[in-house]
Parts: sequence; structure tokens; C-alpha cells
Amino acid sequence: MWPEPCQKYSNSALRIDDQDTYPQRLVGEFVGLVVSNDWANAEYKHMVVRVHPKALEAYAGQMFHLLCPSPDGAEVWMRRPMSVYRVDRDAGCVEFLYKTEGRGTRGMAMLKAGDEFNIAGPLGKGFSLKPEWKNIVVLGRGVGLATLAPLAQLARNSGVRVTAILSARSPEVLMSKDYFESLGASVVTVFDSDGSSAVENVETILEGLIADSAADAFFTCGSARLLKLTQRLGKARGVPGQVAMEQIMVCGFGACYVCVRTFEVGGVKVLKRVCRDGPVFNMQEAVGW
Amino acid sequence: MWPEPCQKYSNSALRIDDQDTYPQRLVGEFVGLVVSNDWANAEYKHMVVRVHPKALEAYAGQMFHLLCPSPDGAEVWMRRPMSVYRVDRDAGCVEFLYKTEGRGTRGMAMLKAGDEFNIAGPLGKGFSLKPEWKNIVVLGRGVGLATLAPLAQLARNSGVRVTAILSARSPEVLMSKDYFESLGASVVTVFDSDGSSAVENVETILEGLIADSAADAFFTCGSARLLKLTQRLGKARGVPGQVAMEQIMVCGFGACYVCVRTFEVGGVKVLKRVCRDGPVFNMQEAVGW
Amino acid sequence: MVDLSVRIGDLTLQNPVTPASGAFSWEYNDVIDLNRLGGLVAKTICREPRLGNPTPRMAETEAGIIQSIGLPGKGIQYFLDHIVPEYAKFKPPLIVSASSEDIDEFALLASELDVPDVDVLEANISCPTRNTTGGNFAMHEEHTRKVVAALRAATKKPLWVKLSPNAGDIVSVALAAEEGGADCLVIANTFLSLKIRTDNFRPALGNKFGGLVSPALKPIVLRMVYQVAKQVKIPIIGIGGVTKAEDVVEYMLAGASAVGIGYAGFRNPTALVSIIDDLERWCDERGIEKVSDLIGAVRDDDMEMDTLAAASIGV
Amino acid sequence: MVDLSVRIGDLTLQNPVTPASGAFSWEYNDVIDLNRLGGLVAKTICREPRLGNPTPRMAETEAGIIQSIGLPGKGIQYFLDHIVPEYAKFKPPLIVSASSEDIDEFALLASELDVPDVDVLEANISCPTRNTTGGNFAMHEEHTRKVVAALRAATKKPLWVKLSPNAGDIVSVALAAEEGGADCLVIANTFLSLKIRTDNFRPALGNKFGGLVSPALKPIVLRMVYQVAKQVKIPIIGIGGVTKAEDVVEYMLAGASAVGIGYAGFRNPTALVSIIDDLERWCDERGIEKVSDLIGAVRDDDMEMDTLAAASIGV
Ligand SMILES: Cc1cc2nc3c(=O)[nH]c(=O)nc-3n(C[C@H](O)[C@H](O)[C@H](O)COP(=O)(O)OP(=O)(O)OC[C@H]3O[C@@H](n4cnc5c(N)ncnc54)[C@H](O)[C@@H]3O)c2cc1C
Ligand SMILES: Cc1cc2nc3c(=O)[nH]c(=O)nc-3n(C[C@H](O)[C@H](O)[C@H](O)COP(=O)(O)OP(=O)(O)OC[C@H]3O[C@@H](n4cnc5c(N)ncnc54)[C@H](O)[C@@H]3O)c2cc1C
Ligand SMILES: Cc1cc2nc3c(=O)[nH]c(=O)nc-3n(C[C@H](O)[C@H](O)[C@H](O)COP(=O)(O)O)c2cc1C
Ligand SMILES: Cc1cc2nc3c(=O)[nH]c(=O)nc-3n(C[C@H](O)[C@H](O)[C@H](O)COP(=O)(O)O)c2cc1C
Ligand code: FES
Ligand code: FES
Repeated sequence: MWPEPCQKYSNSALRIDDQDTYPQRLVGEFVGLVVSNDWANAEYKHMVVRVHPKALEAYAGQMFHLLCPSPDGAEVWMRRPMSVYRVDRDAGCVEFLYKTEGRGTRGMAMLKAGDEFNIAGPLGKGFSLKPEWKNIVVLGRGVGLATLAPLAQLARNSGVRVTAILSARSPEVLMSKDYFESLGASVVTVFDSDGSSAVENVETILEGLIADSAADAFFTCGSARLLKLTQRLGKARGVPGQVAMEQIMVCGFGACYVCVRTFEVGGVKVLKRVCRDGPVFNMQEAVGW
Repeated sequence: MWPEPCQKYSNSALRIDDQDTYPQRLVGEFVGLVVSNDWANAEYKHMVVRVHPKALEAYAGQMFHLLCPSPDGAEVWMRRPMSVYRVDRDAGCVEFLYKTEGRGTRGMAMLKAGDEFNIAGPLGKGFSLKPEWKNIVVLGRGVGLATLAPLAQLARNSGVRVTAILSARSPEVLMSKDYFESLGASVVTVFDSDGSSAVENVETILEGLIADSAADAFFTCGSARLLKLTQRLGKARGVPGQVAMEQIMVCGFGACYVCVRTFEVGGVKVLKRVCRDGPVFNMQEAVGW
Repeated sequence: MVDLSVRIGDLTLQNPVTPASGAFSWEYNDVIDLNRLGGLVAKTICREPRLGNPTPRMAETEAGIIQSIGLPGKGIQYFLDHIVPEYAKFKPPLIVSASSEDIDEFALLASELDVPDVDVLEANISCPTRNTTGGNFAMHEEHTRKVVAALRAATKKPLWVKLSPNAGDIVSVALAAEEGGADCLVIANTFLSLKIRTDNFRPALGNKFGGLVSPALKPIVLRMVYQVAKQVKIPIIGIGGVTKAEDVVEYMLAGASAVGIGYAGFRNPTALVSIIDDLERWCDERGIEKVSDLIGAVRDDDMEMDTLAAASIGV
Repeated sequence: MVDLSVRIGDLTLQNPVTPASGAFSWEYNDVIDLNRLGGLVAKTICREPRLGNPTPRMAETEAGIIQSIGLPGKGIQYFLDHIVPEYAKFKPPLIVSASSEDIDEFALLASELDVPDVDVLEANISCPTRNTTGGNFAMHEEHTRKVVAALRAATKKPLWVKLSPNAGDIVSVALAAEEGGADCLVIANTFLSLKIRTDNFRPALGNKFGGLVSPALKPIVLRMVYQVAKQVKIPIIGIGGVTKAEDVVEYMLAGASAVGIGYAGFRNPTALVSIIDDLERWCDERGIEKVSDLIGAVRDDDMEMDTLAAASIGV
């Protein structure tokens, strides 16, 4: 009689110091080590994970697919996609800013410094800056800020000026203002609590930026209202733009076609995959959120 | 829209200080708190769990059915039966002595002081001492010692003298000798390593005890060889006996008939349930281990 | 407070939560108050004494267990003399599950069970582990119609018929049972399965095949309940993977009038009672006055969907 | 070192581990070296362009997922022009899965796929989510025989036929496929399922029904592979719930010559390669020289069992 197997899942994910036996790979399955996992506010946590150097090749708008531990003893069966909030090459870390929602993110929220965390990525097509864009406007709300933050970093590295319009329910739950400012962005905050986040008001702000030639392109994520506004205004004023979209994902590699959204390309409606054709898309092609 | 459920399993198990809303119950589902969970030797651990007072009604030979946590992220789907090793009424604790085998016991081995542990019981029919038995012989090996230990306590409380023959591979892995001695038992140890555990040698010891009128009844658990020996000798010399049996269990209440073993009663072969008709059976009726 | 009662034909259950046959006995009164349950369901009995299948009778799998018990029991006379009286001590109706491979014997058994303390006859025509090929009446609509008609003629008790998830066309089998005279359909028994040990290359169960029991299977059985509920007029009891109050709700939305629970009671002996408590709270929190309003209340007529994709499949 | 190669008819796979159709594409080369795999299996293609089913296309369940994609794709011409060349960059044989609801169209598609870079035609006659009732050829032996015969006549490629676990009598369907001219049976596709959300009473998937995918189902599919392997002469590929090397061994013991893997690759993108590595180690540790020796090697002829209980069921 031979011993019964112990491991439920076979796994050869790359640990921090592993030699990569398939160096051509663009995407890795990594076992990282949690460095910190602290509350950013009452709903969001900020996680720093030390990983194999390969994972640090992630760029703005890309995501990782996370194998979340169980929050309740029962297995979490599917990975959860999460944008890269920040890559810290010096520390060898990737960072996530995430909202605790359902079982996956609640399990993720339980991880402590030193715990292992299996993450696959970087996945998807991120943001791209055209050379002619010197001033961009970034509009984000909620989870969207996590996705947009690395764009501010990318812009700084490319010498592009950023105006960040950060929307939130109230000043207490606003996130990432300091981070955007530290990256040199001019930050405008708008809130539901004082009415400043209303579409009309944001529209006025955007009109002002266009008038000041400070809006060569719009970038948005996390709000259907902001997407509609920037689409409409961008179309009317000839401002191009990009939007990062979400959809439930399975494979993350473009194989399963679970993560599709509808787009209109040259008058024809088509489905594109958030995980591979996106998550960042041409704003004018997006049909709904 | 209403909130999605969070709890995978509904649960109203009794916590330590809970009021029992169904006081007639003989068996409880308890959420205990682990007090300690230490290695007894390289393979066995000794766990102390503080529980609701109802659980302390367990007596010698009875078991609990344990909902083991996961050792590997994947759920452990069935409970695992474990004999009560000791009940400490003063401390409000039940204790287990267990071998780390497969996924269930490996998950159990990971529990730390302060962790919750869901245990159901006490279950089954334990050992019984007839008033005419003044000197009993207890023969155990491996896991069997866990089951037999409370019998020594019961005997002491009833003023019955115990000779405990403890069998093990080698002196290093012998367990519970001190515990049996602290309960006033005369302990005889036999080992594979020096050949003393051989059937012929144990038989000689038993013959000696019978000759000394120190063997009014045999009790055994954990070894097919010791069972066969005591059955044969018991039959030949008119010494009655009891054996505690194991079988894979599902319900623990006598409902599912998963845990059956074969017995011969009055010349007829019958199946009995380890969880309800046992785990302690008339030694002479047992057919094989 | 919500009215938890449901009607199954002429019978009223105080709540829709019942145990599943074979996973329950009066002995559970040791741990829960049986008077709280919607019904009491006895383990399937056969007319003649049976020892059942060889051990081991259970093996754990990836996500659940396979089991093969083989309907052991001491026969009809012992059952009437010793087991029915045990159940009679409790208030909820007694549902007696019975089985036979022979239609005439089955009908005889049904008539022998037509006694006052038995409230319902549940015909188990779907036990996958009764014989090694797993065949049973409920695999075929013709066999189902025949055996149900014979049972209908043999008893005046409400006749519930337990179907098999191994049947390819559950709707046809369900319609056959309804035509045969069933008062209620119990959907479903276990999934015929096999586990082979990689340490010794042998089947893990003494009987080789076993029935898979796992919360993972709920979406399959729920689909069957939904499909059958759209076609039959008689009530349905959904069985398979219920572990929490929301699962009861889900089965009722799909068209079940009540549920049966096996596995969850193994995992948590107090599960049935806590699921009843949770169901009451769930309804109260949402202002649902009668749990029976949930039956068949799935909103499948106004699906919201991505319009383009919807167009592509002609919805 | 063990010889991991297996033969499927005239085709040799370097090892028995292949991806499952729909759960894989050449794009996985981003994360694993596709040249390590036993075969490359393309997502099922249809002749005409299709957008597929409405979203959401996946929902998590108790132990796994249900999914309903609806076979989206850009049609045969795009496939031949753009996708086949992507796969052609790699060494392992290309298995192309194809589907149609119409036998003539299916045969036409088969003939169009009879091109050099395609090594095998896998006929997906079992997609449960292609239309809302879940019906498909593989539910019925007659339909299976007909469609397989038509495909057989239309292509000279090895013809693999993917069966449905929703069929009641998998053995008859398998025999029909063999008679129709299949060179290999792929067992099985997904289980037709439903999830209803208790927060809004709506089906969780845009297409209502979906296919259940879960390691929990392995014992059911394994039983089907075992039953079919006892009856047919052609090789079998087992698909369902493989997550580790021991699962490959278990399927091979039951009679499969190779396996397909979907879910495990979602959970661990590197799973297929590590399963191949583990399988090699597993065999080497046990001195197994050829993995193909495991095919059908289950020890079911000398079952050790409790003799009394065995007697009771006449074994
Ligand atoms: C490309 C991409 C990037 C993302 N980046 C971030 C991020 O940086 N920070 C962050 O907090 N969240 C992000 N999300 C959303 C995140 O994936 C979901 O919140 C998460 O999967 C929810 O998992 P859960 O188990 O906690 O909740 P579940 O119980 O699975 O679901 C809770 C709710 O979230 C919805 N949901 C589930 N999965 C997704 C999904 N993949 N996309 C959108 N909604 C979903 C469900 O429909 C449900 O309403 C991103 C999603 C995508 C697709
Ligand atoms: C009444 C009773 C009392 C017991 N008391 C103790 C005790 O005090 N201490 C102790 O260490 N063990 C005891 N056992 C055995 C214990 O239940 C098993 O070791 C345990 O269930 C194994 O679980 P696992 O997940 O670690 O291993 P698994 O991976 O489930 O199995 C490992 C091995 O143990 C066997 N096994 C699994 N379940 C049982 C079972 N219920 N009975 C016997 N063998 C089993 C399996 O066939 C396998 O060979 C008792 C068993 C019974 C029935
Ligand atoms: C150990 C065991 C024994 C069973 N015995 C019977 C039986 O005797 N008769 C029957 O109709 N079903 C029997 N079943 C099936 C259950 O009644 C039920 O259909 C199945 O367990 C699915 O429900 P669950 O997912 O809630 O466990 C048995 C199930 C188990 C686990
Ligand atoms: C997202 C998804 C898409 C699938 N698409 C197809 C498909 O196009 N054609 C097909 O034959 N099977 C398809 N399947 C079924 C798989 O090929 C496989 O039969 C099933 O997932 C069971 O294997 P697993 O348990 O390893 O995942 C799909 C499965 C999933 C999860
Ligand atoms: S998640 Fe599979 S294609 Fe995007
Ligand atoms: S474990 Fe169910 S009868 Fe013993």
C-alpha cells in the first residue's frame, strides 16, 4: 500500500526566491508574502505583498487574480481579480486597495503579515498614454481609485500633468487623496454629502479644465455616472478617453469568455473580454458600465 | 435587494455559557474552547477543550464527534469520532488523545489554545463494570489507550483494582503510563522492540494474573492481536470481557448504519452499530477487529 | 411573525424542513427536539430483513461523501412493532420510506404500512446502491408509472415518490409518477458514484458504487426541481445539499413546497432546528407573511440581461 | 523514469494530461509552456459567428461554479485563418472541438476542419448551455449514433465524441457513439444546473441554466468512465474534477487513457504542468514504468469485504 495523497491541489507557483523554469512567461502564478494588510477606511483595506521579481513587471491598469483564503472554513472556489494599486520595485512588492464585499475579499481581509498569498498576473491590457497628451484628467470613485492610482504614477514618470477628480460619499471615506498628491496630481474632491459630486458640478469642473487646455484625455473607473458624463463630454468636445471596466472573471487569460462586456466599434456591437482585451478600453466604445 | 447570506452552515451549537433551550437533550453539539493541544509523542497529541457543562456528563468509553478544521484550505466534510480520554469536571474540560493520521486529525492538530472547536457528544455506550468484578485487566495499544484511560478512572472510583498492560512499538512511543499509575493501576509495559509484546509473552502475563485471581474481566482496545488473545483466553478460562471497536462513522446517532461491525450473538451473525450499540461490546461476540 | 406551515396535498407540515430518509431516526431526539420538525422521515424499510452492503459504507470525497448502505433493516414486522411506536411519541407526521425491487412485494409492503400511526408512504424507487448496477424504477418513466400505479392501488395513505437524479429525463419520469397517482414528488435521491483508492487500486466502498452526497450538488437538483415544477401539478419536496435557511428559500423559489435534509444533519446535528429558526428570522426580516408564498416565486419572466448578448441567442 | 506517453487510437500523446475544451486557449502560453501538455484543445467552435449567452456567465456555488457561455466565436473562417495558426506554433497535437445543432451543418463543419494543422476533431454533442432547455444529441443514443455517423463520413481525422453526464444511460450513449464510428469518447461535459439568488429571486446567470463545474463531481464522472470502459473498445478521456496527479491515476485506473482539465487550471494557472510533474514523480516513486499500465488497472475482481455483509447481498 502506498501513502494516500495529502495535497488537494497540485501547485508549482513561484515563490519569492524561486528560479523561474519558464522564463519566457509573461504571467506568473506567485506565492507572495503579505507585508501588511491595514484598513484604509471602514470598508477598504490596503495590502502590500512581497513577490517574485517577475510580478513587479505589472503596469498601470493591469490586475492580479487572487486566490483568497476562506473566511468561514468553506473553500473559496474562484480567484478574484484586483487591480494593481502600486508596484514598489525597491521593496519588491505589489499593493492592492480593496473593498471587503463578499467571501473572497473577506477572506483576503483576514490575511496577516507573514501569511502566504497566491496571486496570478499581471493580467490584461492597462492604460496607455499617447505622446501628445500633456495634461490628463483622472476621475475615480470607490474601487476605481485603486485602478487609477498607478496611472498617476505612470503620468508622472512620463512628465504628464494630472488633475484627479476624486468622488466619494463623504470626506471621511475619501481615499488616496494624499497618494495622488504625492504623485504631483492636482486633486479636486467632490462629495455626495455636500452635493459637489453631482453630475452637473463635475461637468462644470471638466468644462473648466477643457477651457484651460488641461484635459487632453479623460480616464475613469468605478462609476457609471462618471463614465456617461465623460463619454458625452468627450464626444462633444473631442476629448479622447479610457475606462477600466469590471466583470466577473474565471480564467483571466482570455480563454473562457466569461468576462465579456458589450462595446460598439464602428457602429457594430461586439463583446470584448475584460481580462484580455481590457480591463482598460476606449471610453467611446463602452456601452454602459 | 436583500443582503446575500454569509454563513455557509447554519449553527446553533451550545457555547460554554449558553443556556440550554432543550435541557432534555442527552447529546449536545458544543462549541468548546481549546485550552491546550500538545504533542504527547511524535505521533500523538493531547487536547484539552473547555466546554458547556452538559458535555462533562461523558463517561468511560463514550466518544465525541469532532468537526475538524481544514489542514489545507479545503473543507473537511465529515466529523471524526474520538474517545473521551479524560473528563476534568473541576476545570470544565474534556480531553482527547489522538493520533495525527489524515486530513481531519491533521486539521485538529493545528488548533491552538483559545480556538473554537465544535464537538458533538457524548455518544455511544461505554464500559460497564459489574459489581462482582474486583480486579480487572486492561490491555491497550496505540489509540486504544485513549479509549481505555477513563476506564481506569471509573475503576478507581468504584474501588476496582486495575492491572494495565500497555503495549507499544518501543519505550519512546509508550503513552499514558504515568496517567494509569496516577490512577492507581499496576502497569505492565510490553514492547515490540524487546519482543515482550509478543502474544505468547502477554499470554503468560495474563495466565499469571488469572492464577492470582487478578483478572475478573478483560478490557481491550486498539489491537486485533490482543483482542484475539483475550477472546481465546477469556473463553477458555471463563473470563468475561469488553472491547471497544472502531469503524468509519457518519451520523453518530444510530441513524445511518454506516458504522456497522459483525458480531456473533447466540450463534447468529448480526451487524451492530459502533456509534450506538457500541463502541464498547461484549468481547466474546466480536468477530474480528 | 411568519406562518411557516406548508401543505403537501391534504397534509399540513408545521414548517417546510424535514429530514431525508436514511439520514435520520427517532434517536436524533437525543440532540434536537423532534417536535420542532416539519415531519419525521423513517429510514427506507424493506419487507424482508436485510443486512445491507459490505463495509466500508462511506468514504470521503473531494467535497462530500459517497455512501452505500444497502437498506439494512429487520423487516416489516419489526418495523411495525418496534420502530413505528418510537416515532409515534412525537407530534410531526410520520413519513415512512419503503422499497422493493418487485412490484407485487412493494404493493404488499404498501398495504402492510397502511396503519394509523403512519401518515405518509414515501416510495423509494431510486436507491442507487440497492444493487451493484444502480438500476432502479425511477430511471425509466414506464417502470415508474407501473410501480406508482401499483402502490396507489395498495394504500390509501398519501403517496410520495422519491425520484432519481441519475435519470436522464427527470421531467418525463416525474410526469409518469404523477400519472401513476403520486401525491407528491421527492427530488432527489443520491448520485451514483465511484471512488478508487490510489494507494491500493481498489474501490473505496465495500459495495464498489455509492451515492454521492454533497452540498456541491444542490444546483443540479435545484434545476431538476425547477424543471419538474413547471410541468406537474402535485407538490415537490426538494432534497440535496440544503445546509442553511437560504437553501430552503432557493428550493421553494424553484417550486418546492418543502425540503429534506441529510448531510447538514451529519455535519451539525442541530442543523435542522437552527435552519428552521433561521428561516423564520429570514422571513420576518423581509416581511414575508407566509413561507408558502415563496413556492415557485422565482422571477424568471423578466430576466435583466445584457441586451446584445441576449439578442444573440434570440431571447 | 516512467514513460508517460499514451496512445489514443493512432495518435500518441506525450502524457495523459490535456486541457478541457472551453477552459483553455493558446493564450495560456503566457503562463505555462504549452509544449509540456499532452494535447492542445481549442474552445468549441461553431460554423457561424455567435456572441454567446447573456452575462453574468458565471456564478460561484457551494463547491464550484456554474457557467453558461453559449459557445461564442467568430465562425469557421476566422478560426482557420487566425486561431489554428496560433496553436500550430506548438508541438502537441491540436484537438479542435466543434458543435452544431444541425447534423448537416455539423458534417459540413467537420469537413471544413479536415485541414493539416488540425489533428483531431472533438465533437461536442453535449453542451448543456447551448440552448435554454439544455437538450443535446448526447442525451439520446439514437441522436448520438446519427450525428456521429454523419461526422464520421465527413472527416478522415480521428473523431472524438464528448458525452453528457446528464444522460440517464451513459453506457448506451457511449455504445451508440462507438457504433457511429467514434475513435475515442470524452467523458464528460458539465452538469445542467440552476442557481437562484435569494436576494432578488432571480436566476444567477443571464442564461438561467448553467453547467456545474466542481471537483465534487469527480466521483460521478469516474463512475461513468468505469461503466463505459467495461463496455466499449475505444479509448476514453476522463474529464471532471481533476485537480491533482492522483486524480489522473484514479481516472486511468477506472479505464481512461487520458484526462482533460478545466477547473484546476482556473484555480491554479500552472496546474496542468505541475500535475504532469507530480504524475511523473508519483509513478517513479512506485516503480511504474509505463503510465499506460494504469489504464483499467482497478482491482475490482478481488474485493476484500466484510464477509457477512457481503453474503447478505449475494456477492
Ligand atoms: C479588472 C478588475 C479589477 C478590479 N480591481 C479591484 C480593486 O482594485 N479593488 C477592489 O476592491 N475591487 C476590484 N475589483 C472588483 C473585485 O474583483 C470584486 O469586488 C471581488 O471579486 C468581489 O469578491 P467577493 O468574494 O468579495 O464578493 P462576491 O461575493 O463574489 O461578490 C460581491 C459582489 O461583487 C460583485 N462581483 C464579484 N466579482 C466581481 C468582479 N470580478 N468584478 C466586479 N464585480 C464583481 C458580485 O456580483 C457581487 O455583487 C476589480 C474587478 C475587476 C474585474
Ligand atoms: C469510537 C471511536 C473512538 C476513537 N477514538 C480515537 C481516539 O481516542 N484517538 C484516536 O487517535 N483515534 C480514535 N479513533 C479513530 C479516529 O476516529 C480516526 O483516526 C480518525 O477518524 C481519522 O481521521 P483522519 O481524517 O485523520 O484520517 P482519514 O484520512 O479519514 O483516515 C486515515 C485512516 O484512518 C481510517 N479511519 C478513518 N476514520 C476512521 C474511524 N472512524 N475509525 C477508524 N478508522 C478510521 C481510514 O480508513 C484511514 O485508513 C476512534 C474511532 C472510533 C470509531
Ligand atoms: C448515509 C445515508 C443513507 C441514506 N439512506 C437513504 C435511504 O434509506 N432511503 C432514501 O430514500 N434515501 C437515502 N439517502 C439519501 C438521502 O435521503 C438524501 O436524498 C440525500 O442524502 C441527499 O440529501 P442531502 O444532500 O441533504 O444529504 C441516504 C443518504 C445518506 C447520506
Ligand atoms: C468556462 C467554461 C467553458 C467551457 N466551455 C466548453 C466548451 O466550449 N466546449 C466543451 O466541450 N466543454 C466546455 N466546458 C466543459 C469543460 O470542457 C469540462 O468538460 C468541464 O469543465 C469539466 O472539467 P473540470 O471539472 O476539469 O472543469 C467548459 C467549462 C467551463 C468551466
Ligand atoms: S476571464 Fe476568462 S476570458 Fe476573461
Ligand atoms: S454512524 Fe450512523 S449509525 Fe453509526
